[in-house]
Amino acid sequence: MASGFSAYLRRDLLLAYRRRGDAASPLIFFIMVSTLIPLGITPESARLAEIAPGIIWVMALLATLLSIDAIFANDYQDGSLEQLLISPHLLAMPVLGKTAAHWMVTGLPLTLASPLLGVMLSLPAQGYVPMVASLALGTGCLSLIGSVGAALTVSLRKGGLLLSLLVMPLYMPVIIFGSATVQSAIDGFAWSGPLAILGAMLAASIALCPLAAAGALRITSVN
Amino acid sequence: MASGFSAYLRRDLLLAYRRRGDAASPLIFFIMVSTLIPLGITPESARLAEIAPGIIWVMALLATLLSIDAIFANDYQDGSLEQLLISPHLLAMPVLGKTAAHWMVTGLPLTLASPLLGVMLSLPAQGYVPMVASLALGTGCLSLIGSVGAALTVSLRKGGLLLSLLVMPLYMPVIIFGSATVQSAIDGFAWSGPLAILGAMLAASIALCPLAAAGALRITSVN
Amino acid sequence: MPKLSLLTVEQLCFERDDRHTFEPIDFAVDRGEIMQVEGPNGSGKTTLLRLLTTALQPSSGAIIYAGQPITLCRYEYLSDILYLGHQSAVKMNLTAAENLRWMATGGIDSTRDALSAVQLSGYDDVPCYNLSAGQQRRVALARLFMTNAKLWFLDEPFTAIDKQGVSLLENCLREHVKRGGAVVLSTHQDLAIDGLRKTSCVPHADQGAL
Amino acid sequence: MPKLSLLTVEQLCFERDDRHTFEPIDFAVDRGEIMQVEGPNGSGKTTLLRLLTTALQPSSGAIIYAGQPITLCRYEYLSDILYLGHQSAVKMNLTAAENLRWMATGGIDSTRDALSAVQLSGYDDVPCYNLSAGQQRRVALARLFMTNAKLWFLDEPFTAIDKQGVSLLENCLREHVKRGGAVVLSTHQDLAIDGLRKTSCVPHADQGAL
Amino acid sequence: MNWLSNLSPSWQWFHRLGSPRWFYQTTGRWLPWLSLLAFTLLSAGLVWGLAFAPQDAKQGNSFRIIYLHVPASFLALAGYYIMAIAGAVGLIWKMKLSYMLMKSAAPIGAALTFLALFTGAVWGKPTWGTYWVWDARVTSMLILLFLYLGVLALQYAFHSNDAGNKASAILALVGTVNIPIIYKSVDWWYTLHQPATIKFTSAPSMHPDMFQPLLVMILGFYCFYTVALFLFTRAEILCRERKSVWVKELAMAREQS
Ligand code: HEM
Ligand SMILES: Nc1ncnc2c1ncn2[C@@H]1O[C@H](COP(=O)(O)OP(=O)(O)OP(=O)(O)O)[C@@H](O)[C@H]1O
Ligand SMILES: Nc1ncnc2c1ncn2[C@@H]1O[C@H](COP(=O)(O)OP(=O)(O)OP(=O)(O)O)[C@@H](O)[C@H]1O
Ligand SMILES: [Mg+2]
Ligand SMILES: [Mg+2]
Repeated sequence: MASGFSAYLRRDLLLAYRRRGDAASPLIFFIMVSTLIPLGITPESARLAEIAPGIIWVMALLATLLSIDAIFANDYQDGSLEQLLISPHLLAMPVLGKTAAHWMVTGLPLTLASPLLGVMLSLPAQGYVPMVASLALGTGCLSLIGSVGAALTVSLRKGGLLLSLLVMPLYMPVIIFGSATVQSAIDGFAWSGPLAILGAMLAASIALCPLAAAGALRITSVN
Repeated sequence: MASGFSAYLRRDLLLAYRRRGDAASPLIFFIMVSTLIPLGITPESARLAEIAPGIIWVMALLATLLSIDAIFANDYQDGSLEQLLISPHLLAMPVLGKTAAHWMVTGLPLTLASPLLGVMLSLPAQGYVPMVASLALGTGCLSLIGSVGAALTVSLRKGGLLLSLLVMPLYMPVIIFGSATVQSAIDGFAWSGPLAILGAMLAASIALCPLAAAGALRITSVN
Repeated sequence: MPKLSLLTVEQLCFERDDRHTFEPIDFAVDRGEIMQVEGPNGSGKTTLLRLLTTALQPSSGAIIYAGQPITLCRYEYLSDILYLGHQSAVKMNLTAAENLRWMATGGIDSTRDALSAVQLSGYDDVPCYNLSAGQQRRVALARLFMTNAKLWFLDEPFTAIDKQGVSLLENCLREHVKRGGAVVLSTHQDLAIDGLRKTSCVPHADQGAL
Repeated sequence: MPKLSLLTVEQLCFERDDRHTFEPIDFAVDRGEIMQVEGPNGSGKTTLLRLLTTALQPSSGAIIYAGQPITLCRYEYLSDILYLGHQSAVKMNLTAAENLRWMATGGIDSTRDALSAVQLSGYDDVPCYNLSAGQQRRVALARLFMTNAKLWFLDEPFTAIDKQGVSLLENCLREHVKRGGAVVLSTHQDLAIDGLRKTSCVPHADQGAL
Repeated sequence: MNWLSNLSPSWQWFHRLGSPRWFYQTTGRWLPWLSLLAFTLLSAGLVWGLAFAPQDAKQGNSFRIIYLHVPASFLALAGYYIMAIAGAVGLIWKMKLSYMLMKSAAPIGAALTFLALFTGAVWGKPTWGTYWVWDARVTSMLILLFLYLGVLALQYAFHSNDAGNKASAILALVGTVNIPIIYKSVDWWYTLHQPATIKFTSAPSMHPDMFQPLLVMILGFYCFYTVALFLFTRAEILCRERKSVWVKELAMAREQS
């Protein structure tokens, strides 16, 4: 059972590594994009500080949204997904493995880079810990919820927009509680509340999303 | 000559349409992403107004950056690029056609949607005209410059990061003058200066980028 | 009482958008047999094989494995089959050895043996996009040398393979059936295998011109 | 003075990362001739054909078209050739007719004629991802029925094509050479064409095991 | 199963309800009456609300848009649950009719949501001074529109009707889990909009003269919604069952008359 999880986790990580050629690349990408933000918005640190948590969360969102459809699409095209579907084992485990790999190349690097991005965007000192904590939990939710949308649209060949239409509404609570965690910390309020909600959402997503995605794959890839 | 341009323009537009299933879809995508920005950053219209031009420009940047590598990659994989390279005609024309198609599915919809995004992000009234004008010119530059980077990395199979590293520095002036146009208009200054510079950049890009991209394709796709 | 075959297909039909793909199909394959599915392009051979792997659901008819409908013994059935389709599930960005390793049930040794069985020894660490078309197909075929599956479903396994490779593969099939396995395959080429059985896939009258 | 061939290849060599792919190749093809390139998997047939199309640059040797090295008459040469590779340049998201239309030099009629020539009439408006493997390949082959190119380079054109399709294609090649064209093709199958000439591609001693 | 349906009449009812033909014939009998009721209620409510109800003290006549805004908002929300429940029933009991109801509920719900947003935006200009604010209720309504559009788009994206039904049912269900979360989070996030005044637990905080026509409008919208849902579903039934005998007979009868 669990071996399906780790096999697919390792395989997808290897594939991501081969494609990008460099394990550190998503990190570098986020750092580069963040250098452009002060250019486009404002170089004043006071104003940057106000929007920093929001900007980092929007980046997490876009990075997930624009990469999540590849989670099953490549496998669908080259026939690997079909092999996965006709394996006798539980489908949810490999799906969870693939989702974990996706998180490790989008959400995790962003979480790790976020203190640096915080410095670049003049985030106040008390915001760092809640930002890292909320990103760690929240980006996990984003990948998991996204996997359901990706599974629903994998056989459609017009993925892109439909996928974003499907998952965007579901991402909303994550964004709200995520940036609220950081904002409350900056404003000097307790931030354990929104963080706990994020944690609960992550737990629920881990339990439900792989099952929903596996069911969706079985339904939609039949044609 | 020019028929190579329009043939590829029409073909790539058709492909984009088929993949997304709906010609209006990039528009809807931008509108959806913009609904999440107030959630992540701030719902107060005064603060939103301050960052609106920058946010829209960052969206243009990310949308281009994350989609530009597909401009040649799909054709490379299915053999169409090879057919293009061994055609006796000038390569720059089809390349320009493909770039124009890319712009029409990323830059143009964003430009068209920008007044609506402006309303959603409470952009002050005097900002609308300069925003649309600067986006129309600037997103053209982004697509053209990006096509050179995409051509340089097409055969590497690890596109993503390398491509962003190559084009990001070249995008900086576009972002700077683009958001400066809108910002000056909002602050009540003349905005024809930065807009004229953007226009000059676009003219230079149209003249040079397709040639550079064509040359890059010939060099890199040989192996 | 008639003998119980390993795999029996009874009046199998498939519909896409309310159009039948092929005329109802009946056949039985037993241990030690190789069954070639014949038919012109677009007659539904791939569709039939995918039905047999449960990737598609038949609209009517039954697939019976060792006496039981496969819907009732899904787990055993799926554990006993191997499917190799048009799309070979070879990842271009991985090397030949890596591609096999994560499909392997044995260890790294079995990977190496399988690659040398398809005459690719020495290419273990070459990324698959640097292999020729036939070599890529051989990587996919290497799975046949590292599986315990009893029933093989092969969709045009000889695509892009040279003459020597074809006879190598024919040998491999012969040995598999000698060990008590069974094979259902589709191909447009003539095979030099004794006792090869054939069944044909006839496009349904519903289908348009061709 | 020896007769001037349409295409002459002299001592052609190719290196990838300082390793020769095949032994130097010499051959000549004239109008009315079909040349089959033979060789086991990975011997360099695809590489050779891509050299002939100028997609790759030879490391030494010459390709001479109608008496001139192709580097000197690039435009005429490229206008006169047609190449059909392993990757068939068929876009899965477009319909069969759309795929052909934008490659077509003639009008829409020629598209329809070409599709019926490869027995795909009625499939004009089906997206290619809904076609069978052989049907997809036929879409690519339809280009042969709507081109004026004199020299055809075909890399395993018979992949996934059924028997009837193969003989249809053989006919098409025969007619092309009867009209004064020439064909260089690679295939692992035996062709039923009179006067078929053969040349072989021998992997260079540098190449690893195989 | 046979003894079960004999034992309990409720099971029989359930299975009969699952038959598209039964549904088509029964709703065919109800439809004229329902349409009449919807038409009467809507026209009465509109005339009463627009012409006779008193002006609002602060907002003047612009408040009258409430007679469209509030019923549309109500039905937009209720419609999502109707759609999701229909989808769930389809997934669990594999009932075709249920999927057809779900498929029909999506466009109606989306249209009502759009109407709520549109009337709200028009109303926002005189009251809040702008067409658009990022308020909790408003934002969640926009998200609801996206959810509807997603279900619709997914449904029609599949060639196979069956796959489309199941996929959009899954999505509708995932959405249902999220709707309370979305409401909670958005409420908690930022509020400017009118809090709910119509509550079942306490008396309305609105003047009765304004409130009574509103109630009539809400009832009228419910009837109208039902009529629309029936019409859409009946069209879908005819389309799906066009090869069955009873539909062919129906078409013959229609042709003859
Ligand atoms: C685009 C903007 C708007 C949207 C999306 C919107 C949405 C909604 C929704 C969903 C409801 C039903 C709430 C429920 O069922 O409890 C509602 C009710 C209501 N809205 Fe709006 N609204 C908008 C603008 C406005 C404006 C500008 C006003 C006027 C100030 C307004 C006044 C009301 C009132 C009085 C109710 C009835 C409250 C109740 O009794 O529950 N709305 N609106
Ligand atoms: N892009 C590439 N980069 C590096 N090596 C390559 C590349 N393409 C092919 N090769 C190697 O060059 C050799 C010749 O390959 P080629 O594709 O020409 O063979 P082929 O004769 O067409 O074989 P097949 O019959 O399998 O199609 C092979 O050993 C292959 O591994
Ligand atoms: N995904 C699909 N959607 C709709 N129709 C399809 C799909 N795949 C195949 N078809 C159609 O079903 C028929 C059978 O296709 P199938 O791929 O089974 O043929 P085949 O016998 O394998 O042909 P080939 O010899 O070309 O591989 C064809 O007419 C094809 O157009
Ligand atoms: Mg097939
Ligand atoms: Mg080859």
